[in-house]
Amino acid sequence: MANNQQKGAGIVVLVSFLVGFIGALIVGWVVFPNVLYSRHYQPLNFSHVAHQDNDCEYCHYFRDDGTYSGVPNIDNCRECHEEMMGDSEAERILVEEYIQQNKPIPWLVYAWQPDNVYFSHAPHRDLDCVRCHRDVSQEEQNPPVYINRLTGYRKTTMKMVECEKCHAERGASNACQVCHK
Amino acid sequence: MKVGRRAFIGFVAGGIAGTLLSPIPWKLADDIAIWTQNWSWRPSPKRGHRAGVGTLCTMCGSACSVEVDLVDRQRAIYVRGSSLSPLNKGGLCALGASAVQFLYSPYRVRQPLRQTKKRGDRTGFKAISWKEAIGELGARLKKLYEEGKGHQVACLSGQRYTSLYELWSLFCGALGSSNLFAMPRETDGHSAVSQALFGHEGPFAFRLYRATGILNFGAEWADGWSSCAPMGRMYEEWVREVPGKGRTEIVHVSSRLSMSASKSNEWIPVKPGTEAALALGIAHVLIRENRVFRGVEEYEGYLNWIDSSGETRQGFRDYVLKEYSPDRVSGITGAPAAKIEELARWVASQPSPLVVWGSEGFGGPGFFHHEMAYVALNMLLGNFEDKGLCTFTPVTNSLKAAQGEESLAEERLDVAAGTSGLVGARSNSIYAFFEALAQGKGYPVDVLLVCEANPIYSMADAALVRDAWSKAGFTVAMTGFMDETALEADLILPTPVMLERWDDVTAVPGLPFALYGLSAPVINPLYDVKHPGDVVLQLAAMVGDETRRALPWKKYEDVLKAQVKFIADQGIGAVSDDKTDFSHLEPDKTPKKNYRNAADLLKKLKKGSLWYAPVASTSQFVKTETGKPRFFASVLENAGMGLEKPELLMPHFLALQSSGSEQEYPLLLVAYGVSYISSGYFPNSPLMMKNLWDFELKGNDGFIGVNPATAKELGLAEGMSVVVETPQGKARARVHLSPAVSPGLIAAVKGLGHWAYDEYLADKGLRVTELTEVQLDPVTALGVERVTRAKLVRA
Amino acid sequence: MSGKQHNGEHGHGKGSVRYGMVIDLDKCTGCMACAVACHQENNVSFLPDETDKTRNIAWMRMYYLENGRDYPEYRFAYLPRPCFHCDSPHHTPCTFVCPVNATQRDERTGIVNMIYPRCIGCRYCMVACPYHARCFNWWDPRWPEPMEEMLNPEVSTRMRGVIEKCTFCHHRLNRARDKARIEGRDPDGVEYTPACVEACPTGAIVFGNLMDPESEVARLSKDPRAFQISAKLKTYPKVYYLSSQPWVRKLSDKGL
Amino acid sequence: MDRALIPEGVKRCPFPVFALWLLFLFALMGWGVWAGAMVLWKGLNLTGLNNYFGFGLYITVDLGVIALGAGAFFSGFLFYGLSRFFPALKEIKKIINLAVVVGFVCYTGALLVLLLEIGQPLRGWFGYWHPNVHSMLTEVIFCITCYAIVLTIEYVPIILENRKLDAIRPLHVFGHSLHEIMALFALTGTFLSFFHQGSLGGVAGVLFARPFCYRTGFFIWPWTFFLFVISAIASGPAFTALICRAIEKFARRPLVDRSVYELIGKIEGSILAIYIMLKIADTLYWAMVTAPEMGFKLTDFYRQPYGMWLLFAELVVCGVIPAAILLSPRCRASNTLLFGAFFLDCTGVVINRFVMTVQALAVPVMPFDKWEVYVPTVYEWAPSIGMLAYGALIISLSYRYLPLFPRERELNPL
Repeated sequence: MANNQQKGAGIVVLVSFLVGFIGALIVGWVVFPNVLYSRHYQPLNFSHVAHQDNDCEYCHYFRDDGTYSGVPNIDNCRECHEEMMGDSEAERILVEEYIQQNKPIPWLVYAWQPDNVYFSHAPHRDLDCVRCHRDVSQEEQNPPVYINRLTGYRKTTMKMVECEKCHAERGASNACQVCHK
Repeated sequence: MKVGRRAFIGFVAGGIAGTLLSPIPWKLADDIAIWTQNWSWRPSPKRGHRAGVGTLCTMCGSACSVEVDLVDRQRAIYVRGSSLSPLNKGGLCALGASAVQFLYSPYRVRQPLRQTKKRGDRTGFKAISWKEAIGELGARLKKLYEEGKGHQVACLSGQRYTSLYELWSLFCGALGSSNLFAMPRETDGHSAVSQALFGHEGPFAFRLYRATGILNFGAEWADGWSSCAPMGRMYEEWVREVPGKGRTEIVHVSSRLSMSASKSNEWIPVKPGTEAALALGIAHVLIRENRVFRGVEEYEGYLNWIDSSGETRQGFRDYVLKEYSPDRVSGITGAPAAKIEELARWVASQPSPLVVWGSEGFGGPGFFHHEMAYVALNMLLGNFEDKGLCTFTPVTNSLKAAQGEESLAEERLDVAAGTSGLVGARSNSIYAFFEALAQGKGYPVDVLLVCEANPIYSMADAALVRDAWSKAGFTVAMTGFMDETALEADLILPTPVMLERWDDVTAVPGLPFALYGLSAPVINPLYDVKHPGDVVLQLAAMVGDETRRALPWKKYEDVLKAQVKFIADQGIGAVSDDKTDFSHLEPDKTPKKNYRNAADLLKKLKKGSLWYAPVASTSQFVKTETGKPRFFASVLENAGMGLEKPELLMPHFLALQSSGSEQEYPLLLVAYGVSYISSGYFPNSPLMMKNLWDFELKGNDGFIGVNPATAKELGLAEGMSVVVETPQGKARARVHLSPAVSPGLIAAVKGLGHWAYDEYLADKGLRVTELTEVQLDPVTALGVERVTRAKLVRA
Repeated sequence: MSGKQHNGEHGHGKGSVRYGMVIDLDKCTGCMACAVACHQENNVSFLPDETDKTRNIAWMRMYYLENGRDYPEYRFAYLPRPCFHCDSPHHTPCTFVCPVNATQRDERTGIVNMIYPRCIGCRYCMVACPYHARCFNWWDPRWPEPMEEMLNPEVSTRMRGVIEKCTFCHHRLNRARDKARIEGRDPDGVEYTPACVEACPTGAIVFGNLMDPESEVARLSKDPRAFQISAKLKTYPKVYYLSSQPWVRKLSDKGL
Repeated sequence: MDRALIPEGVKRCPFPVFALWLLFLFALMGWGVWAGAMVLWKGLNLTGLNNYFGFGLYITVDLGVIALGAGAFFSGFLFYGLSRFFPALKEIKKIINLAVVVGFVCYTGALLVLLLEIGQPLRGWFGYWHPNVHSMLTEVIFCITCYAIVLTIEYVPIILENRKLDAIRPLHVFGHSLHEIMALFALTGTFLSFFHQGSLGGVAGVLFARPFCYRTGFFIWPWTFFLFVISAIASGPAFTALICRAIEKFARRPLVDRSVYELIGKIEGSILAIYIMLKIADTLYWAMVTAPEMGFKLTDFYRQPYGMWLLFAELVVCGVIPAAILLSPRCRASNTLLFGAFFLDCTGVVINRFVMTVQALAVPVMPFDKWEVYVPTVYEWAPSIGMLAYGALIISLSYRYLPLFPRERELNPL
């Protein structure tokens, strides 16, 4: 009987261990990642598909001084959207709330990097864009942006180790100041 | 129970194991580290594209061209020198480099303020609209104008060689007031001397880049004299090993070892304020040894001359030979007689010698007779001949009072009050004006307008200034910053600061050629501010017909465009670029015109280029009857000055006449300036404060430099607290033992001890203007700051 | 005393890049423009009380040299001191000791860099550096409102508890390299100008590649007037000074 | 009240008295924790550290405490390692538990203080993640952590000997098994500790641009590496002995045989003598060769308050003299002299650590640089003192509740 009790107790302990274990795993692998990131949407939707008739370089271009336009500012948009070009809601917001008021659109950058990172597109211009960015060629609807509540990093923010690995492979310098400012 | 406890332990163990196998601890450790890398309270620079745009720096009048780095064409973050100006050739001074700090300074005035309580009460300022502000001020002026009391309006301008000053001049003239002053500057002293000796009124100019040997009487060229960056470039030229010319040798004469003295090839220490005597001693040796320029004998007054009364008077030659023997001069200055002779011979041996002088190391104008001595020495060297190194600076200005109309203006207050000098209203004698105002002489001043200057803080003899200020009826400060003068104003009209506004330069005193520069805004004003020029134009529109006629422009911008058009219409001169070298400018070499029309010129000037004209030969300027310079001041003769003491017409040395007794005040205090501390309208930027030496400021304590020997006598040690006392006032300071000051002298740096602005500036260091004495020159009534009698008492 | 070290010794191959600086103390008039420009450019923070030089942050710091004589023989000079980006073999004093590799010398440029987000603030590097080139952020940096507007986005601001120091404006190097790349030039050894150099009105500071025999710095670093500070420590500074004054040169190292 | 927890067969002071003592210690610790928390919250600007004195009291205390904590590893080495060959060393067993506790206290305390010392404690783990193999500090971080873990492992079986805990079967087995392999840990500890004592010496010795501390050396290790090791060995057991003596005084009862003190005295005397000879040789070589090569004269290094007196105190007063005392059997016979010598010995090592940390930074290197003086603030004193209080607490608790001293029962028949 004592033995049975023993056994029973053992099973109880085992079960509660498993409950704790699996519970913690669920919290850790499912709950935590969802809690850690907040979800945001772009101020207005930008359909890359709708802009396929322009070159990418129309908005994402190098300046003569070697810098890159990145996400373009509204002067770029204004070139076509001085007046509304359709009657979608996004278009209205774009024209009325930003272009006409000359307000920059607060795009959320997916590849956001912290202040201390220096990233320049110039040395990377021979790489495919999709090596680091999502492929937007078929994109109608901007995906939501997930932002780490603690660090401000996006879920899509590339971590240092990626940069280092690629640099190492290509023999590019991994000296600190190459990527940090 | 037991099972329960075990189960609990099992559960906890499972939880721990699970957690360890989940990302939580690891991701969190990493994320927390990342969090520390991006703390939200850590200022994060706004992102954007950085690119430069050219303009002209107008923090001082030196016409340095700069490039401003803007982020996304909105935020100014950095200013660098640009090589479009051949003056600074890409160099920049600490003040210019701080431009954006002033732009974004917390102590900027953001809207018009009206003092609603007692004048000077910081809590009394109330924000009002521009309409109210201009309305009130305009109404006052209109009333005075209409009552014919326009002369009771006085105006003190921080700018001088700019269109804004000319605008004030037109405005005051139209209003009927002669009470327009600029802040004191060294060149103030030049006008009377040049008028007296050359018949031309204007700042002296030097062809510094041509000199092979420079005899320097207290012009602290490495400490901010003339201008910081252009002088830096000049120094670079001087020390460059140029094949034909070698390096320029510099001999520095002064009583305190300044940076300029340290950098010169030789330093001749003299007793404070005796530089002019040394100059005359050298003149003596040159004449005695017959080492002077031949043609000087043709100059009136070199040899004996006949005065207006027909009497023969001793000429400069004999006067100097008689009075300024090396031995006597050695007695005055403390420099050995042999050294004086050696210097004279050295000067004479130079292919291109030049004598320059400054305000004897203390800033501001000098004594009339002393300046005459330096000019005379240059004359002896032939420097005022056409091939010589001295000439005058032309001013480029098209804003004149409408022709044919007589000025209706009343006499200036100091003239009216009798505090002015022999040359009367010819002189920018602001101290004489303040004296009259303080003493309530002449007529009352109803409105006192201060435009972008900070007299309350930066003028010496601060007590006098405060006294006069209290007498003014209604004080208006047009200023970008909440400075000491603004604190004392009844009405504060906020002005834009450098990168937000239009400005120009009509002349750079000291440069031997005409020059015009323009500074256009590169960003929108941050606050609800108005350009003083626009304010003046608006006031002019309000006040009356005269003012409307005299100031017909809508915007200050139009005024500058008119200036540019005026230049373009003349069609001479050229615009500088990064190849231009001003040292190649010669009277005979006309630069090739390289702008198409006014619009093109404007475009080029806006980028920071300078318009310049060829060097004017000296003889063009000389307007005496003989067409030659002269050695005596006929002005004074006319004013009856030379009657009792004939030498008063001649260059001569004036011994120190300080107030206070030598017994009570055994020491002499000198307030000196340095290049890295700003003592004018602009305070020190926070990043300039970073660079102060430990012997200038420590915590909030200021310092007084004392020669170690003097200190030993007084029982003072490094760092000790003392009270510095002069007849003017008292101040606490700590002792710094400095062999740079001569025994018996004590020295304090200018530009510290503000009480306005913010915590980064206020109450730091010694406010030396509370201590310094100003002497009014008998001829020009200019306030001359030399040494002040003082004593040190251990605190 | 005159630096002979940048002739391809220390294992830096010839033709490689070693950025360095020569500061002419004869020319320096102490106007401090270099320091202001540097700190402006590099978002160096300031305190209400900047007079405690043992606590404030300065990348380009001025030292006051005196000849030790009495009036009137007394003379003084200013010495601007950036980080010397020491070129001692293998390591600089500071990079040698950083436990987390937060400061390293980039052997392709010779720049001693500093990566703030990695620094744990142990201050060992500060202790190691005999030149006081390194400053610790004793406080949270703060700019009075609205001065944050003037921050340079090309340089990240530091946080409390980390070390910072002169970087030879390496962000400008990065920009220059990018420009070179876009223009199809070789980014290595590209010329660029740090803020201090740019600002100096007397041209007292010269900057460039010490390994490029054509460069002005290389020439000047071999000038008879050239010396390094505390050369006996074998730190091999890449910042050389020039002076024609024997007393200044004597102050350059102990035991001279 | 806590009778049940006190080991059998020994006497302890009444609980209220003990509680008062605890209260006092808690107060000190509270003060230290408050100061530490302030430092973490407000930043290191609260301390007396500055850009000249990047290291100060924290590091001095850390270095000192770790040197004195070396008693743990060295006693362990003597007992587990050498006593096999020199049976005389078996004596050490009588004090080995205390040595472990003291070591544990010193190391964990040092780790806590180290956490305050760095500007970014939340990034502290970068030391393991991005280690710079050249940095002595990296070695220190690794070894201290490892050795703290080892000490914890060594301490656990001692804790498990508590009556109550020992009664729990699994714990008993666990404790016993740990005991079995203690030699392994002791020797690992020896190795680790040896290494990082050296590394701590290296911390100063590798500063090749700091003439005061730079030393030439052997292969990649500067002489300070070895000197620190030896000085730690020369003082650690002495410190343990002092603590033991202090407990005896407090408890008013003998806890170990005097022979143990004698033995420690003999060992420490010999090692201290060797150390002092080496240290003097090192000082001479440094003063006559190393420093002059860097342009420095010996007198360049000493200016008040960091005068030559420090050198004299360190080498003679706290070096030669205690070594002489400890080497003389007659002196060793006197308690006053024996423990006095122990005390001087420990003081000397702490002075050495202080000098290598603080004075090293006071000496200007650039000829035109200034001497500075360092004054720690209360924010440094409090955590340091709190840390000592923490040590006292652990030791008090251990003494009260654990059978630290195997001989206690014999020496104090109830």
